[in-house]
Amino acid sequence: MPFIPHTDEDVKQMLVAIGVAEIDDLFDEVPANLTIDSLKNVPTGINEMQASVLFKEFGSLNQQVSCFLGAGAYEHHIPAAVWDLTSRGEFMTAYTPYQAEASQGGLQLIYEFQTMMASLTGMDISNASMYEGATALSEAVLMAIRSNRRNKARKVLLATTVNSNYRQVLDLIAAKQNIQFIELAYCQKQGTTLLSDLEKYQDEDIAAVVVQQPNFFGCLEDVDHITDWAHQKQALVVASVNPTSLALLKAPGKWGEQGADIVTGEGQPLGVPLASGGPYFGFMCCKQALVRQMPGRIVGRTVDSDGKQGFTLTLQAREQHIRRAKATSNICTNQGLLVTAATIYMSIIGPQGLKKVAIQSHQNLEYLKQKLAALDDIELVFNASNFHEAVIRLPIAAEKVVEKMLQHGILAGLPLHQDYSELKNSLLVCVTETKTQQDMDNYVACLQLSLNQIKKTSKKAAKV
Amino acid sequence: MPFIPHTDEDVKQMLVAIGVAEIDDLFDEVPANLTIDSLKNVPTGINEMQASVLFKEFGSLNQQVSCFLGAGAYEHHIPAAVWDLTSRGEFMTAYTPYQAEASQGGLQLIYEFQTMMASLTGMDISNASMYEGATALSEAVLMAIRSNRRNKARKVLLATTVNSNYRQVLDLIAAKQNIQFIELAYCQKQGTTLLSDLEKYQDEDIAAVVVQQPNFFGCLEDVDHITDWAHQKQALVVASVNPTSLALLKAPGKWGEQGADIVTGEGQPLGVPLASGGPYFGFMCCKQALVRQMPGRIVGRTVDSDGKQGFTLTLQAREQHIRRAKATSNICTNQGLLVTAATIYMSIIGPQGLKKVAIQSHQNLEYLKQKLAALDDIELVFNASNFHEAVIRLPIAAEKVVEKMLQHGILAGLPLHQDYSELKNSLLVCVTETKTQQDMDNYVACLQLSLNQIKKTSKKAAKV
Amino acid sequence: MLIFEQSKPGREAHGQTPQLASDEVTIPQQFLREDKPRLPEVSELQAVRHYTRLSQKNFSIDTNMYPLGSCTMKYNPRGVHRLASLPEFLQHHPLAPEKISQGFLACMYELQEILADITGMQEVSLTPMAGAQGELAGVSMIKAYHEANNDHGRIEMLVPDAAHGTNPASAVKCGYVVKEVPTDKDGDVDVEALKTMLGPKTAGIMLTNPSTLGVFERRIKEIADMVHDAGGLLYYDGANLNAILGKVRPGDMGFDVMHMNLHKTFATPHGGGGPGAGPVAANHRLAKYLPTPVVGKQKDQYVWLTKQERPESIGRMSTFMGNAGILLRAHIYARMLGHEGLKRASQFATLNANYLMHRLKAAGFTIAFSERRASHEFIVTLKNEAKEYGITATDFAKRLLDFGFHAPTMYFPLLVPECLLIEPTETESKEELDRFVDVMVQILEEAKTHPEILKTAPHTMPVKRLDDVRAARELDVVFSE
Amino acid sequence: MLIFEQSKPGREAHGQTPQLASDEVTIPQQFLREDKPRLPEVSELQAVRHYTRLSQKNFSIDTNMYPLGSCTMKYNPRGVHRLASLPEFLQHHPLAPEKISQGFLACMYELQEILADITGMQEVSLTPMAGAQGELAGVSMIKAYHEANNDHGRIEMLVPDAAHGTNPASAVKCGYVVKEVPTDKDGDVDVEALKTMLGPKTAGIMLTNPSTLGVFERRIKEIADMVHDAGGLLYYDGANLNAILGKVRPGDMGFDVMHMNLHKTFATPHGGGGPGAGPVAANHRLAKYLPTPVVGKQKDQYVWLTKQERPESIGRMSTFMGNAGILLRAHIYARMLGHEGLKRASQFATLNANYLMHRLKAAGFTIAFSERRASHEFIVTLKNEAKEYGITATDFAKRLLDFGFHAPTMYFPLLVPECLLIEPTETESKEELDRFVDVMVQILEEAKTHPEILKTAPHTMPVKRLDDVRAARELDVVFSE
Ligand SMILES: Cc1ncc(COP(=O)(O)O)c(C=O)c1O
Ligand SMILES: Cc1ncc(COP(=O)(O)O)c(C=O)c1O
Repeated sequence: MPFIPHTDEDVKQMLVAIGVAEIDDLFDEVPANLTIDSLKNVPTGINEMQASVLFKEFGSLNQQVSCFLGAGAYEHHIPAAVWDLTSRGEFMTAYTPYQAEASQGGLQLIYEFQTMMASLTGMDISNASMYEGATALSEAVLMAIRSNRRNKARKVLLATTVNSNYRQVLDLIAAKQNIQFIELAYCQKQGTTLLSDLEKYQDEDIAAVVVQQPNFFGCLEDVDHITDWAHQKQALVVASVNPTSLALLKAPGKWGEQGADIVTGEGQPLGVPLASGGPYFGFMCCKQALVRQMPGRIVGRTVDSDGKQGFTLTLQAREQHIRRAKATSNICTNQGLLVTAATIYMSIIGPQGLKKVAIQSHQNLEYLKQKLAALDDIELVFNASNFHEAVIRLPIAAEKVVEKMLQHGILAGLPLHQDYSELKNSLLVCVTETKTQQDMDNYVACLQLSLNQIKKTSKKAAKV
Repeated sequence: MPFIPHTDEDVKQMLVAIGVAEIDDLFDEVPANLTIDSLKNVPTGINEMQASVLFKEFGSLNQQVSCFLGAGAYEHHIPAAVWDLTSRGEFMTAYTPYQAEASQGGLQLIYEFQTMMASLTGMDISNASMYEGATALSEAVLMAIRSNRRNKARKVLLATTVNSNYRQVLDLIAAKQNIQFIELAYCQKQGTTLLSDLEKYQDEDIAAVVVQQPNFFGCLEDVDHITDWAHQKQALVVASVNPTSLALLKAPGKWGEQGADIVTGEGQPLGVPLASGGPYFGFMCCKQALVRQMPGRIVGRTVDSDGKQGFTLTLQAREQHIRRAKATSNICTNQGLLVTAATIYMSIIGPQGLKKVAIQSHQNLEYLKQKLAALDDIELVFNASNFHEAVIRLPIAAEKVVEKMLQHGILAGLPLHQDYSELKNSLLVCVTETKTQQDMDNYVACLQLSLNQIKKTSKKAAKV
Repeated sequence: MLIFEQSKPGREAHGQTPQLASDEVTIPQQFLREDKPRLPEVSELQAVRHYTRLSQKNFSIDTNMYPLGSCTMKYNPRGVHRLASLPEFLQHHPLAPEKISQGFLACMYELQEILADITGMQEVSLTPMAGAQGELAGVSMIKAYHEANNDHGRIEMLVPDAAHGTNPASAVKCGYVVKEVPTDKDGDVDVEALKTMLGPKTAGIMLTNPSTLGVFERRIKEIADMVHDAGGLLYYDGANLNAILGKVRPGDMGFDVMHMNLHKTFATPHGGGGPGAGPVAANHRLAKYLPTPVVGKQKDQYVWLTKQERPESIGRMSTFMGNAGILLRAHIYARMLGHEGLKRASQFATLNANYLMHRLKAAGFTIAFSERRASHEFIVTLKNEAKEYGITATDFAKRLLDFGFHAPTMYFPLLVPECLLIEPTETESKEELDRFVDVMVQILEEAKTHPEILKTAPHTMPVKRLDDVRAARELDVVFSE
Repeated sequence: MLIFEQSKPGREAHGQTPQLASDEVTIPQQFLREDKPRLPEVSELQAVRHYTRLSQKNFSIDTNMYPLGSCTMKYNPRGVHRLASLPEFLQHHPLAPEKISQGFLACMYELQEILADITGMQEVSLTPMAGAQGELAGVSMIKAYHEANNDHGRIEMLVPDAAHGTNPASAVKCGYVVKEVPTDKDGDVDVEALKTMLGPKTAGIMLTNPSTLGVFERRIKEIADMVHDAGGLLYYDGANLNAILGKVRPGDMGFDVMHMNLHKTFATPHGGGGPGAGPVAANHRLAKYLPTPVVGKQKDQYVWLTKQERPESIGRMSTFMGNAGILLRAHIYARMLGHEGLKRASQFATLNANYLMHRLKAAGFTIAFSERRASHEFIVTLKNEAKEYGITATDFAKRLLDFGFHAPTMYFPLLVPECLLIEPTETESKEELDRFVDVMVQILEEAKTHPEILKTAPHTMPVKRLDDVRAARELDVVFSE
């Protein structure tokens, strides 16, 4: 009974108070033919000491590597204070702040978070988080469709330069709602959305345009142009952005003449570890006019009965627990703890700090690109400006190279041809501020070595 | 300026307020010929990210092994909650609780600690910690000498079965006070203090007798006999004990007719990690009559001006900050945070739990002893009862075996001949509750293998 | 004080930010930001102090009992958190090749197996990130099933009136029309009414069992047969799984698909609002539609199974595999408790709920379905007190805060007036339950003699009762000076 | 409520305790315990809740400014704590062979080098576990030196009247007779008086510089020469090292041996009373007497040097090498700050102190040595206020708590009446200092108009002012029912 505090004496007294002979009597309303004796495929319990041994063993089966893989999850330095504070029991083991008076810490923190995210994205409003980047984008598309009063179309233009996993999630969620996605092609040279492709849809009714900045290839889209194009068509602009990049890149609120309408993204780069894929958090910001269509929780500042400042969940009439079938979304539990971490991260890193992180990441990529481009067998696939990710073309299948590089303790990047069949032998490589020049030089040297080794083996194989 | 919050503007304003032109002017009372320009042997600063890389590298130079070494520092399971709570800022970054009203958390915790330690040792009083086991014992000897009213001798009988590092510390600290230690021999068969040796001193004036239980060899001393012998001579009994063992072994307060007088020990087994040797904490308990001779801080329960229960440091007139040259000790900063950890550890483990830890450790040792004794080349050196440590004799130098065992990832124990020249080829082996049967079987198998390997190499060497 | 009010231009926590050789970037001006975002400019100490102090203004499991019905706020073992935070897990990239991810994959595979056993289902997908997303997955699977059968007329999803709000919202998100099924006087589904609602339009029904009314649906088998006979499928909302672990399984009750809330039943910390994890489990009818990725085992290697290997899957619900770290925590928790511990958790959760219900009843409170066994939770209705003393469930709830108890769930389920849904969980001690009863009795006394104490409660929190109306009317959701 | 009051016989946190196959032991009865020790019998959750709540009743650097003179309560970087807690350090046995301890030994060696540079000394031993043990080491070394010179008549240790209590206590612990040296009106050592005290009995002098009066001893070189000429040695109490890092070094001032308080200057957390670390450094005269173990370097390997290699050492001061983890933290901190950061720390500590001193002076407070520069700390004396309004330094200090400031050090040094020794440290912001001044001014106003507010302070802590006299008279230091 690891966590059960009852003594035998307690149990006796409680059963007497209830008036039953044994605990199992309390289950007498469950039809007897449905009950089971015990679980068959769950092992016997172990104590924390045994669990430590066991899970350290599990852990040791995950090889630790030097990570040059991004593709939606980025390795950044996280100040120790971030998770020391986030893991405090009062943050970590609190419930959703429905009881505002007993949750002022968490609520104020979310209010601060909303302020930071709104400013970072250049928008008026932020909610208190979505599950993660892809679902945030899906919700944004649903929201755009709901809130576009001028345009009742259910067609959405979707750049193929949006993370392909995001596009799969869009498919699942948005398709149920009868929304049609039209994919926008990208320029094979630039690696960015073909602006000429947009013109094809000039005469169609389009509810929204979805764009990612930097895009999946790490390239910078001409978001000003896309935004203005969409707006002249009464379409809303739905953005998916990397929050770190926003310290350096133009805020979506400033895109084009009027700015993007709904801005979402994966919050993970803001203080959340890679953690095998989660928990991360999605963020969502929008213009003031759209606030009542916003899904998810929102915290507002108000006063208590003494007139003192306080914080509380607000506009709850948008949410499922109040509006049920008519809610703006079904989301309930969100990613509160990650918001806590991100808020503390942003507070410690600060605006200059985040800009430095962005610049360092970018400079590192430029350095690595140069070094890679200098190798005989390697070329850069696109020539747009990059943030901290870029695509290189290898002389052979990227999977093989990635596998070889693991032997040098390096996770070299993401092979792209699965998601983009035209991008044969291509590898998406990422570098953030965590890498030193030495790390990058080592990457380049190991890549050269790996290519040579693979060539040699395949030559040998050819001979046999 | 990693941790300095000042902006340039702040500095300007502050200098104006002070009325100097620059910060260095504030050092104008320091004779110019004494100042230096900069430190020469301190590297340039690095940020936390760089420090993480650097210190992980340092860490990787410490090989991680399966630890069968004790000898004063013991590996035990520590519930995660212990250090999660202990590391909370409010415990970790608080100062000594001189401002009692702003330190009720820490003070109550120490009061609870004192209660637990007093009960565990069977004594009336506990202080709030000493530096660690050896210094606690030194202070206890000084205290015994100070407080023995009936006997003004400065001779102390000291069992040679006391940890030899403890004896070295006693030498340093107690020798300055003109105290003479007389070492008591131990029985080569039993591994415990030769009771017959005591009789030699029947006619000498002895202030105190110092005994360790379990002793350095892990053997159980006849503490009842020693205690009664000392008391009939008006000597005080000063004990050094392992706190885990006390859940199983007789409390020092119950030794002989009257119990030990001052009980000390290394608190590390109570929730403190091995940590390369520290910080640990020493504990010290005594009989009520001796409380005013106790060194270190003591917390008392009292009431506030509303009559409400509260806690505060008490009997401070014993301490250096009040009594200066006449204080019971010079100790000031003690080991508060480790006391926090130990208190939480004892609360979570509980009395039955600690007893189980002790029993499991003991049972494990018995299992290992059996297995080892069954090997051809190995014998148990002593035949007294052991707690969780025992001495084995190897066919060759213990250092060689320890070195070989490292190759199997096992830290095999402590070679004893340095501290006990008569114990050639002997190894002090420890096992606690953290080891499974499989771990112990592996130890035995590797030991056999190591011995064989060494034999083979030395035979080869002999041939050449 | 807000963190922004401690901000000063130019201040920076230099120990945390990169030291740049230059701030040159090769990105053209048109892409660059001009203004400085409004992030705080504070020192590391200022941030640490601010957020440490903020944290102290929260209730939490680590500080307070949370008798929050339908939420299962039990102890979140620190050891579980510690082990899930091992660097080998934390620093692992989700797209790392399987070869170097065997540790994580093995844990996920084992968790799938454990959850399948607990639910009595055939297969599990771990990817949904909370209960609501699990519902979305499950209902999407039901939709996929009917579509595969070319059964396009099934456009209705039945949901009891007592259901959680996410149920109808999720059904709508999948394009269904929601029909509310009434509850009978004993708290069971009104089977007669249900009969009349079933038909060729019925896609399925979403049920919670034990229900959110705190009672076990006794005629569940009969209901399952009725729905299946009508061509519909049954969705099980697993929020209340903590009531029945190792005792009775949704699969055996006749459900086709379900979610679990690992952040409830498996004690992962609720984090002040999340994250959770809402794995979805399905029987033979629906298993092939489970969302991807799923973890498979091929010889000795664990592998990712995606749409390629599972072409009928409804697809992907998040960029990677959901809230991986929460899944890991649930796995560790399940291994620590083991089959016997899981069963015992439900036994003691049920014991605590029934004990509390009996004591409160004896103390004069009105229990909503007092002739029924409580599951792991039960409902107190204050409708009489509301009438007699002019106080509300809110007043009662707020007053509880003053005694260090988090309020129970209030005004849910909607069909019981002035209700408090109380779930003590198995990790609260008898003493704590007894203290809760004492406090409830004291508040009841106050309601009779000094109702204004309740109406103006709480009195000991960092703020007094907050003006929610103003918050919505004068919307202030982003700080500006 | 005490943890014991939550205890119940038979309760156990089973997740934490071994599962025994049997409870058999082979130990004879005479050695065994019969009674159950009074440890709490609580659940893991009860313990977590109890100690979480207790922690919230503490002031700490992470929650409050601590202007605690002579204590250097600055920010304790979380990153340092994290890195020192790497498993490779935490799980390492202190007696592990050198071969597998190179990481730890390398850190310790580097720290020795860094501290030698900072102090201007020849060699460093890290083993003392706090300032007081450093003093014991240093004074023992002085004793060893005289003994080696057969200079047995030197039985007196000179200590200024302003010195910290540990100084005389440590000297006595080494068998010395303590003589108090008076302070002159400017806060310097009374050099004329000192002259008369020096002689063939003089073993040495213990000085703090800047002194505990918050001023730099300007005639230090002269004093050093005088003492050396008399055959004595100089001990430097390094508690105030945070005032002079990278600016002036004790070795250069003429000191022979000294300790540092790493838990002050090097920002290791004070832990509610410890642990600390008090490394001792010595010049050519005394280096060989340094306590063991010391870390040496032989070729590329780091090795332990013990009494075998350093036969003249005063010997061992603890079982292993002191508070290893604190030493490690200090090393990480030193590496993070670097030479420039260490220097800057002292510059800004000094800036903050002088700014605060000037502002308080301008606000009407009496500064003890107001014509002097403040070092990193300074003294306010409330003797006038005490006379005029009948309040004490204690009253003032207790009232500060109500405003969220920890009280400054009070009644130390003893020679300044009703004194508050104030040390803001470099990690407090100007805003926080300004707020401190505002609060001091407000309290001064209260002292004039409503002195009873001060006399009954604090008003907002978990308890009101505590009865210390009763605590000592009716001694209750162990709980019993
Ligand atoms: C009965 C019930 N169903 C569904 C949910 C939704 O789960 P989640 O919050 O994990 O999305 C909840 C959550 O409180 C619930 O209580
Ligand atoms: C001036 C001075 N000397 C010595 C000490 C003693 O140091 P420790 O507490 O580390 O033993 C202190 C501690 O406060 C001090 O302020």
